[in-house]
Amino acid sequence: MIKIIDNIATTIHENKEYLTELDAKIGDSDHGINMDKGFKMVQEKLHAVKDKDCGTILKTVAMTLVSTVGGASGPLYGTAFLKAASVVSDKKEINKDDIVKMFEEAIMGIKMRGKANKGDKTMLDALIPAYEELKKSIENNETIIEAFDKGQKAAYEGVEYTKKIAAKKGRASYLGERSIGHQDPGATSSYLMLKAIYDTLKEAK
Amino acid sequence: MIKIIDNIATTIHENKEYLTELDAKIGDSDHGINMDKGFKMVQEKLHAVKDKDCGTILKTVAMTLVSTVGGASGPLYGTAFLKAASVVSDKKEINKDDIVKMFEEAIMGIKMRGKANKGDKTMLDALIPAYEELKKSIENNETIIEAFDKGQKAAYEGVEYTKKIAAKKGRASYLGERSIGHQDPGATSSYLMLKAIYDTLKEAK
Amino acid sequence: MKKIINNPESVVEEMLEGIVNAHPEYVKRLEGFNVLVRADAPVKGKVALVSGGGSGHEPSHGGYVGKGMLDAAVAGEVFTSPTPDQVFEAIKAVDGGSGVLLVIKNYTGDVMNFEMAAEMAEMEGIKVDSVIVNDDVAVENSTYTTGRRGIAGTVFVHKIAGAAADKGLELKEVKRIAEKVINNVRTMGMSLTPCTVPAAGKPSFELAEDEMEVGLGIHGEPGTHRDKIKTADEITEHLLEKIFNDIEVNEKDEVAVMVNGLGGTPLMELYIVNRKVKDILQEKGIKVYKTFVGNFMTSLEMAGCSVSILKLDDELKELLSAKADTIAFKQFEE
Amino acid sequence: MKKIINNPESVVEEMLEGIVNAHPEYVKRLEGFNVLVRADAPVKGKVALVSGGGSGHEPSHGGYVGKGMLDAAVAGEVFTSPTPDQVFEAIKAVDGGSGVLLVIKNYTGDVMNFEMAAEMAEMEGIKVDSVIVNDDVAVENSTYTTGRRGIAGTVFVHKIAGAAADKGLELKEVKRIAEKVINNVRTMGMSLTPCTVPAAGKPSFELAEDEMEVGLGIHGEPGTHRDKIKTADEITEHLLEKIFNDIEVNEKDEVAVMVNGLGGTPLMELYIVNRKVKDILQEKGIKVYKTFVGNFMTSLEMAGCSVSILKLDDELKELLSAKADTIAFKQFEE
Ligand SMILES: Nc1ncnc2c1ncn2[C@@H]1O[C@H](COP(=O)(O)OP(=O)(O)O)[C@@H](O)[C@H]1O
Ligand SMILES: Nc1ncnc2c1ncn2[C@@H]1O[C@H](COP(=O)(O)OP(=O)(O)O)[C@@H](O)[C@H]1O
Ligand SMILES: [Mg+2]
Ligand SMILES: [Mg+2]
Ligand SMILES: [Mg+2]
Ligand SMILES: [Mg+2]
Repeated sequence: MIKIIDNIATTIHENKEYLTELDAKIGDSDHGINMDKGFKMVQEKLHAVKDKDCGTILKTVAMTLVSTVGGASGPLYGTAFLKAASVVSDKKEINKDDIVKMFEEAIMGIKMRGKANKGDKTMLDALIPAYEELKKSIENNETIIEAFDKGQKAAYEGVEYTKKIAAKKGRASYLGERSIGHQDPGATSSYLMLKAIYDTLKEAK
Repeated sequence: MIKIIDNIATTIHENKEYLTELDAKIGDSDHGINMDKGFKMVQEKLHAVKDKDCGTILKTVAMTLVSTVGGASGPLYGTAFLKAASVVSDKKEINKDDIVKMFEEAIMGIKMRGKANKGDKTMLDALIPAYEELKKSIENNETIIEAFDKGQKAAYEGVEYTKKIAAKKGRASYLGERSIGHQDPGATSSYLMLKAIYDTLKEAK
Repeated sequence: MKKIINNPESVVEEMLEGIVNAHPEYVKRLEGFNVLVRADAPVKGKVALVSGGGSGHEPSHGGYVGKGMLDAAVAGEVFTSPTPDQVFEAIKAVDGGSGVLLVIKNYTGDVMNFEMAAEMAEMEGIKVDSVIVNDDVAVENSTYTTGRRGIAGTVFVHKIAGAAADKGLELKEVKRIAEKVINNVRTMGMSLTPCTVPAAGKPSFELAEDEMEVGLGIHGEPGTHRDKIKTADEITEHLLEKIFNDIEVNEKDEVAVMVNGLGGTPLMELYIVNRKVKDILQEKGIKVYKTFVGNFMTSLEMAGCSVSILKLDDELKELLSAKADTIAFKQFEE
Repeated sequence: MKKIINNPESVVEEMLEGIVNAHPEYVKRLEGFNVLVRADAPVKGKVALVSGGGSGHEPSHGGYVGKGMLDAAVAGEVFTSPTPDQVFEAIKAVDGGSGVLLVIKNYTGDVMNFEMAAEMAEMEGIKVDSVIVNDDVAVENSTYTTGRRGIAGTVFVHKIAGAAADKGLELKEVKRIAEKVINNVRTMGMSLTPCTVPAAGKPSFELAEDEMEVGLGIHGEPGTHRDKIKTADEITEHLLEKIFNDIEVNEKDEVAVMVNGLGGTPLMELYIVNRKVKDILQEKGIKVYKTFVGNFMTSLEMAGCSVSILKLDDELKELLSAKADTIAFKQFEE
């Protein structure tokens, strides 16, 4: 768990400029900066909770993101991690069903918080397809690694799809039709996180 | 009387740009503009009082200058004309002694109002030498035309002298030593007025 | 970038110190947080008002902390929403037992961060509710988008809801009144120059010497269009036209007017705009109950202005006229 | 020139109309004159205060007309002294039988025009006296020159002499108190940008992107020197150093502070300056009794600030704290 989060943080850091450039096109050019600030702080805080249960660890991630990232993505990712944490409070081990449930709760949290839906050109356009593929894979009794592989691939497709649509939520929505042709930064960071989880699991095997 | 004032107004109008340029060097580039605005209004008002006594005419000039010229020169010239007016209130004719007295009162008025003295680089550096020459000339029983000729010549010398000294009063005084080398706009307008009086008298002869 | 600052990274911190130094009789700072609260907070039994958002809009919102307006203002980084933990601290510090109303400007980030704070507070048993101000008619409103932005009209919400809370009304009532203000206020702005976020170091956009940007947000977001500079009268006509396309104000209706400077525009120009506002309203037979002219909701040093029109009824009139004693908005009772 | 105006020739006229439209409860205009007087003028039995000068310094001076400050403000053209007839009308309109005090900023034109007006009023039997404010330490004071200019410190004179008049003191006393303020207030300013007089159409001077002008007057007069832009802390240190070179303020003394914006500088920066002012005063053991931060005496859209320090005694403290209710300066009694 600690390893996964650490790798997510590293991935975000490596893509700081990239995410910021994407945000410059249709937002206020701070997405990479904000996310990196948040996950750097997460890395610092992980140490203190590394022996705790998964719920505590995820809650720490959530609260750290919430209080450092700011903007739209801070509360959104914060809420996602917080909701995921609630599924595994007090647990030291996570099973397949937990994963599906965590994912589901996280997405519901983002929807509840941001009042957005699929097709609004947000992180949900990466996360929802990823969740659907992952769930299907697990229901078909595939391994967790297989499930995350399918998930991250679907997220990638989702990111590509955001180029084709106009933003209906967030700062990019002021641009309306002019946002078409640009890839959504939040969807991109979501994809990068899923990819980091998949890479970590695969490596650990 | 009316003719003299009318000619002063015309002279000022013809030198509007010149006076403003002088003021640009050491002031706020409005002396010609302000004086012209004032004397234009004087010309308009002269009509209504043209059959009145000299006191009334001069008082009209004074009040008009005061309420239209503004800045430093408005109250100074206004006061000068007002003081001169007080010497000839109710009079329709002006004699030689009146002229000396009017001049004296005008200068005292300017000194009282502006608290400046000879050598401060102001209009007084033209007016005081002019007054002294004019008075001497009249005491020597020369004609009024001769007296004004000597007066305007002394004023011209005074203007030249202002180039050599630093300003101690008015807006130019903020420049201190840096005002040396420039000719004082107020001294220049004073000279131009005296010249206009002399020219009018000479022509009328 | 020409600014009187020490370090672009510390402008918010140093500004907050400067505010507390200047006005200890009005505000104190929550140690460790970018939160200004009333010097006498919490006020027992009174509904508390909390607002805030990105910095750079001064005197919004810290300048409105005091009697009859806000109980706390939360300051984010320049043009960046504050995080929920900051807002949460503000809520805890000012709750006087009768609940807290959050006044949020409608930006995705602000809304979400404030709402998270509200949830945190509710988990601790504090009664919290919120209203979202969206007065900017430059942005089209639709339930399928983020909707209109919150700009200068927010100050009317602070004033009137603040007066309602000061009168001792309960949270539900204060919220009802705040929403009435929001439903009845519209704003439209324009600018002559961009502004520079200190940390960015360069202007948010560029405008030619003879151009103006119309309908822009208070963070230098692009406006509805760019145009040649017009006369003050023409500009004012356009701003009011957009407002009256969006809200019906009829003959004999009474309104409050706010002519707001964006930070770099002299009062002289704002008054010249107000002259025309009054003329247009008079022509339409609309009565001006009260007029506010000044820098209320700024965008750093941006030159430009906005005009807000608030439609009034007797309740709003009474509350708008009530006493207020804050750093930047003072009003004697009438 | 980027301005929200209609016609450079009519800015003062249109601004005055805009002010009267906005604040009829505070001011009325003398028909045919560029004079704003208290809505309830003349106040019987009270010494009346009249100030004014060139326009372009808003909210000075019209913004200070009201209870506890000025009875009338006379507005000249931009940066040009008003003529005596205008001032004379103001005096006549506000005299309540107890005499009138003129508060004049020390510029040759202002002094002479106001003094002529005083003489006209005296000829009509009105008791008139005057004080001349000269707080700008950038200019050297000497009896052989025009002396220091009057700048932001003037607002303290309005406030304190206004309170004295409001208390019912007689003309001689009000004048004594106004002179006490003048003797104890010093100001020093700096700017980052020039300003443009509408009728001139171009900036009064030019400054490079990395330069500032130090010690300049409020009409864009050249300052004491030009320098590379420094940090806010360094700028503040320099301004205070100049002030304390000119006036002795000792440990335990109490002062009032005014951090004044010149029109185009955001409040954020003024508060950053105030933070350092407070630090320096604290180091010196000087007690800050009251701080004012905002745009009080501006130069159109000039970016920059001035700092004023007023040394207080018990009498000045009491009057400074007294109630004031004007357009731009409101204060509740403490
Ligand atoms: N209402 C919303 N629901 C879900 N995601 C959103 C919403 N609004 C914005 N986002 C996501 O947040 C991203 C922008 O994040 P960020 O740049 O950090 O915040 P901000 O726009 O406040 O600067 C967008 O690319 C989008 O994916
Ligand atoms: N105290 C003074 N006494 C006499 N003359 C003065 C004084 N101050 C200024 N002047 C004269 O006024 C002239 C400037 O007039 P003007 O440009 O109209 O006024 P301002 O300086 O207010 O713009 C100067 O050139 C000088 O001759
Ligand atoms: Mg962003
Ligand atoms: Mg952002
Ligand atoms: Mg001049
Ligand atoms: Mg002048």
